[in-house]
Amino acid sequence: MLEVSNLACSRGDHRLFSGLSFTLSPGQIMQVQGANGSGKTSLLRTLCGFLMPDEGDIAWRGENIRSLDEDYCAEMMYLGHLNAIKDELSAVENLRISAGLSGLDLSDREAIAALRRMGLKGKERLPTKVLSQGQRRRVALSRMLVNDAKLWILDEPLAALDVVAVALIQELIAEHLAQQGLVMFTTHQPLEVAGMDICNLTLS
Amino acid sequence: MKKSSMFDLLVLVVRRDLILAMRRRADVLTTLIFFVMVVSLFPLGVGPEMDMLRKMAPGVLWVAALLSSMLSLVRLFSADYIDGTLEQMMLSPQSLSMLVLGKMVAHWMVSGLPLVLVAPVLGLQFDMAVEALGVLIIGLLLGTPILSMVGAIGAALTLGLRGGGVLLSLLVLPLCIPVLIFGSGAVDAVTTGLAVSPHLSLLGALLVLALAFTPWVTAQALRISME
Amino acid sequence: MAINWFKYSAPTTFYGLAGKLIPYFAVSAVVLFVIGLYIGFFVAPTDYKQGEFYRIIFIHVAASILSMFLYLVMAGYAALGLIFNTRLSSMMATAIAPTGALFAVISLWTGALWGKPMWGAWWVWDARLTSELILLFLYLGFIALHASIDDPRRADRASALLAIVGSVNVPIIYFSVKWWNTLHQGSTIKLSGTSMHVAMQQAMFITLLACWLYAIAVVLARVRSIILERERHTTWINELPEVKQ
Amino acid sequence: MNALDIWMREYPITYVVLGSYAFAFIIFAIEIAMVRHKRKITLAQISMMREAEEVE
Repeated sequence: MLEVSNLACSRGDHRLFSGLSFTLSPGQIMQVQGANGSGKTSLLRTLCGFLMPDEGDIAWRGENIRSLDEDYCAEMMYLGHLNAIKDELSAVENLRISAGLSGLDLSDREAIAALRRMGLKGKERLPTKVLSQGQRRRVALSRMLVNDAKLWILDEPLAALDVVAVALIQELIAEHLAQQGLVMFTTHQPLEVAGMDICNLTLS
Repeated sequence: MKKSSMFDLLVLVVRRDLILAMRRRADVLTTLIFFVMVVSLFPLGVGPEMDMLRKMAPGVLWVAALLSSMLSLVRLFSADYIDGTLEQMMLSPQSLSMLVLGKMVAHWMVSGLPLVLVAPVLGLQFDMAVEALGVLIIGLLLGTPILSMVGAIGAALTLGLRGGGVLLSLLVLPLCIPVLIFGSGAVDAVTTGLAVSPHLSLLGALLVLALAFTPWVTAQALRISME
Repeated sequence: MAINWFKYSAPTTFYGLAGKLIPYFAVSAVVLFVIGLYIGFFVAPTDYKQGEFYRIIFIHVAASILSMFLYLVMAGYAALGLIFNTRLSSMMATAIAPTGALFAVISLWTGALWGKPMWGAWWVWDARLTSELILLFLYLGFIALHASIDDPRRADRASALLAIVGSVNVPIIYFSVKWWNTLHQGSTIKLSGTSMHVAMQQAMFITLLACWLYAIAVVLARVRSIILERERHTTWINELPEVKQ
Repeated sequence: MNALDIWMREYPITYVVLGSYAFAFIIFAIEIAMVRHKRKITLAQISMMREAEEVE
């Protein structure tokens, strides 16, 4: 479904990787590994279409993502290092807006339900600036509950999360895979999905 | 959950930016205070002769509006850029131009519209005639959205650069000169008894042009800056 | 490495070609300047209205025309670079900008010097002078934007977009300034009468040509440095005689 | 009429040549010097880089 062939990327003068090819099919999960500065985030950002690859081709359902553009965006969810939440807004408002940006009209009730499942019960209406780092990350990650994207691209989803939240994220990823979803992620913490083999892609 | 249309998205972005502006009222007020202050400084600089002030008023008000809108433009995309919201906006399945248009509209409502509302009061400081004030308001209503839209291109191009604010003004101010000329020209015309409509219709034409092209150009600029 | 070679071939060949062409352009620019100024100062007669002062126009008109054309050429190259992702065009756009800005400066300075004896003021808010000033601002904006972005690719693309927006705006600005000018009954620089002496026309044309050749020579020399800078990691640079020594 | 005006009208050719043409050619000279300097710096940088690579 997601086919990457002969991909090469560079940052300034520095070539991060070249000749990278892989395929990801429905129900598969892939972890991108590599040392700091090996281009993990750049690879994920290239897959999102932010960065233009120097060479190579990224195809989704057999078509280049550049030509698909908005159709590809509709089927993809990206969670980056940055939480993309506003300090001044409450958790509910943040979630409803980010769902709105990805083209979904979310009701208050649905948003609250998602936030409760993420363990933010009682904090739904607080401005996010009073929440802790881990709680904000949970607000950002609750987007995983309220989207219908096929491909999830997760950059360090487990950063700043406690054990309970990590278990929940693993559960969510397993659910997504069971529904024939695709996941690409990077992590520095161990992430296990019950009953699934994780493909590894190592950048050097 | 239901799918939302392009127009819903526009409304969403405008509403979001307005809510954010309401919760950060200080930012909005500083721009407005800057505008009032710059305008009030001119009589102190050139002397209190009413004849001269009346003649200068449209130009002073327009230049001050130009400068204060530059001031607020720096923040147009930078907050969203820093916290990652801009990334999510670019991944929106709707067209980025529409989102950008939403941000432009919100920016105008937050920083352009207050200027338009305060301008007549400041005009009184300069002893402007009533009909001149009317034309000034219409001109500002037509012109300040253009400033927001053209400025957005500059804001997108200078995203995340050091010295972004000064650079932004350097890029955008020359492009805004026609707006300044037609806007203050309209007020001059009414005070000297000439026809106002050519100035205003030219401003309107510029507004239509800006509406048609700047959202798309700004979207391209954002794509370039996000790489 | 076949693909790489193809990709780098344009700057490679261009680098050598430019190096060969520069002396020709430079020498012919000098020769034409000498001829043009000789005709301008010794053959062309004194103007009956403006006296000797009109002789400023030979350089003034040439500099004004060049500053405007160079902006268009720069925007054109920038657009090519943006649309087709050709690196050489972006480099050309970057190389043209300083030359264009300097011609705008010359045009403004000589315009002021002409204005003083004609109107008794160094600066008149004449439509053309004002537009020239704004054009200088546009050049400075382009240069400043390019200089403040570290990543060369983003710098090229961002300043290209700015140049295109600027070139769309130039006619609007020119029209609005002209409109503003006629409204305020300003004075406009005009040559005395429509019938310029043949020698004057010749002098003007030859200096214009000389300025063009000078501009091409300088831009080519600058683009060579830019190519060296940008391609310093490639192998062909390391094989150049000036690098090897 | 100040001194400059009087001088200007007395020696118009000098005014034209010194004021415009000398200025223009000085600008040209500065630009040529800038371009040459840039080339020198660029070549120096490249040779520095080569040396650094050779040391490695």
